Amino acid sequence: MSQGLAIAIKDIKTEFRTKEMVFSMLVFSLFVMVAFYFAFYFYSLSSEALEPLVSPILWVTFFFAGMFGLLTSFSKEKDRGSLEGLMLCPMDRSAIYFGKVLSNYFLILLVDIFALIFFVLFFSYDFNGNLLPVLVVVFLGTFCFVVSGTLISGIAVNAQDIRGVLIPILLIPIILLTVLMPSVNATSKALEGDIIDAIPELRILGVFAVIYIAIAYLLFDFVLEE
Amino acid sequence: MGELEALYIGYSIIWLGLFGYLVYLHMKQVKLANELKLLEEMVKKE
Amino acid sequence: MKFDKRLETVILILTVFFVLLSIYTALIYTPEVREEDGWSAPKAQKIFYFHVPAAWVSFLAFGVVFIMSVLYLKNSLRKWDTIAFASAEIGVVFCTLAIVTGPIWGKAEWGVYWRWEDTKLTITFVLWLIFLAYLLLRGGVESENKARLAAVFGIIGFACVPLSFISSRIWQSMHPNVVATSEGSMSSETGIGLLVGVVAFSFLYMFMLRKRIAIQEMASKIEDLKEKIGGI
Amino acid sequence: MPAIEIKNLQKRFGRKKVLCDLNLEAESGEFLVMFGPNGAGKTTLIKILSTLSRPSSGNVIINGFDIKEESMEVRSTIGVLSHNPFLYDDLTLKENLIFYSRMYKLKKDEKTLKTLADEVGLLHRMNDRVGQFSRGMKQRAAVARVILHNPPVLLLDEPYTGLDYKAWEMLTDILRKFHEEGKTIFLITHNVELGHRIGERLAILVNGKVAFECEKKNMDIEAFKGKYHGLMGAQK
Repeated sequence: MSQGLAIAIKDIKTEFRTKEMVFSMLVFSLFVMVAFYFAFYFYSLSSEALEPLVSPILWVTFFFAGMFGLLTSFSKEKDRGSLEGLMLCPMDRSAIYFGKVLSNYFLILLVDIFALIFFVLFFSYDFNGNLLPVLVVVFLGTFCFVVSGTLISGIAVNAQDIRGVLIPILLIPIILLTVLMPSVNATSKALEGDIIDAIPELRILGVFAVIYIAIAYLLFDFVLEE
Repeated sequence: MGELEALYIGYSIIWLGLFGYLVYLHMKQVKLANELKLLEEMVKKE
Repeated sequence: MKFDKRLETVILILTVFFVLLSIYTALIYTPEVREEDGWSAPKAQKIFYFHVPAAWVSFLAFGVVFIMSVLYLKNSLRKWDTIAFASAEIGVVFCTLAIVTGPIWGKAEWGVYWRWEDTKLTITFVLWLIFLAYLLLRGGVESENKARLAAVFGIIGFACVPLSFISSRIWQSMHPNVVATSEGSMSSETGIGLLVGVVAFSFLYMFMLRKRIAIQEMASKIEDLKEKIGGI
Repeated sequence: MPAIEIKNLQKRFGRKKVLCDLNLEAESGEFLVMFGPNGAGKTTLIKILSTLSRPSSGNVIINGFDIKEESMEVRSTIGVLSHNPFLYDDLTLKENLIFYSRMYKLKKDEKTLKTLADEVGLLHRMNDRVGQFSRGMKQRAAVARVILHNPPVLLLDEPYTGLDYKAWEMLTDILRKFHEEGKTIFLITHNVELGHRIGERLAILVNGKVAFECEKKNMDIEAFKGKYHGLMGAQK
């Protein structure tokens, strides 16, 4: 486990030296928000009309920006050959997975928070004091997304030419029912102010996070091995 | 779309689909069998 | 070898028999459902005798992919991988048919093509997407561990779906107004009709599976021979 | 006790057989060089020995540990150096070494890291990013990474690729030093002259099999070259 942590720290450190990934994720999430804003421009949405759209807009942005991060988390290591260096270390292969989960979680959460700020600015949205419950949902939903996405990213990295398309193709059908739907529903409920109502969805997210981690723990050896 | 029409369309899609897939499999099999024969003959010659 | 040939003949005969029988039961034997029972399109309802079995057989096929993937990861024998791949392809064929015929009936019965609120529909659709992705993964990865990656994905994909089915009960309780099932009350004749359909399609699945595996084996034999000739 | 013991090793990729029935032994402290043309299965062999790839059948024992059953122990007894340094360009040399010592669960203080860097002649570049290093310096840094956990067995896969003369000499000196220290060295290369110069025992891999094996003292370079080129003709 300490090795997983070391990998995560190393990833975050290198990321903040180059800032390529975080920066492009941030810009991308900004652009998605801009796109949504102009797409709804014609309707000049009142705050009431906006209400049901808030959580779908947020989660679509989170997921597409997050997929950028997942794209490089393994391919960078694979292309430079440093993945082999990690695999030579005396530790369980799942430590690599856990390390990547931690670093991806950190980076994607960061982008999520910026996306939230962009959203508030563009749509001049007011959380009415419900920000805290929304953040709880965002933290849990993003965790579930990262846990499944890192596993899929490990699979897709083996397809040299088409790995860029393969991650969304493999990931989207997997997360539709297990992450996307519960996260969006829970966020809508949290926006209405009753986080208690959202507990069933949060439970689903928690259960699936555990399931994905268990699958990764069992099968990640097979994903990396040559 | 009338009820019976829906039924006819549904049935034809199911059976054409299945039959089409079977034909596709069969053609592929025949093609591969020919190729295999050719290669086996070549191996024998050598 | 001889046993294999005989088995093939037996499966073929049984397939043809049950397919013909299923057409008979679907069109003639089973009574028409009545409008009084809440069906707005009683005639179109007869699509069911093939629509439901197609969906069932696709679930069966995806289940086979799951089991074969687990077996392959356990002892990496090529035959498990071949079966998994063949089964996934056939499962997608059956699932596509079920998904296409569903809306045709739905339009006649409900007036809309699709009801997203119906969890059964949604889950079938998601399974279909997952196994389309599975086939793409098999086509896209050109490395030696393609089979292993596909097996891992097959396990993830199939494991998630029954679980989301269970969890969907929670969603349904949250949306009390949209509980919709695609079967109404069932008489015993309807049950028999569906059963015959399921049996017929299961045999058809077996027949296709064997054919698909045979094709796969031929293809790998051809590769072997090509290498041999190239090597000399 | 032999340091490396390979018995009936086979590796198939799908239907393709890369290694067939490979048998090889290296005594502890021995400098074994294996030659082979491209596609003979050299890299596959190193990958199996370093537990990156699983053998299809057969047994490999390294320093008394089975690579299939005790892969963790094997990984901590070997050091692998290939043409790729496995270092992170965006981290400094010191950070790279600290990272890898964490991965090997070693506690390294400033002083040991400095000694290590000094050993490969990079003390003055400790705090520079590896991305700015030249090819030769990167390879030297990689040597520091390899000997971080002081492994008794070294596996080297074409470590000379792309090195200039100076770096070449330096690597050779380091390898000699390790050999004198009693480390087992298993070097894989297609450079016959180099391998013959530094190796102690020589082996040739052709078509996934050990086609020839000899002590260096029993064969001079010209004879060995002739043998090698003769065997090359048999390669598919």
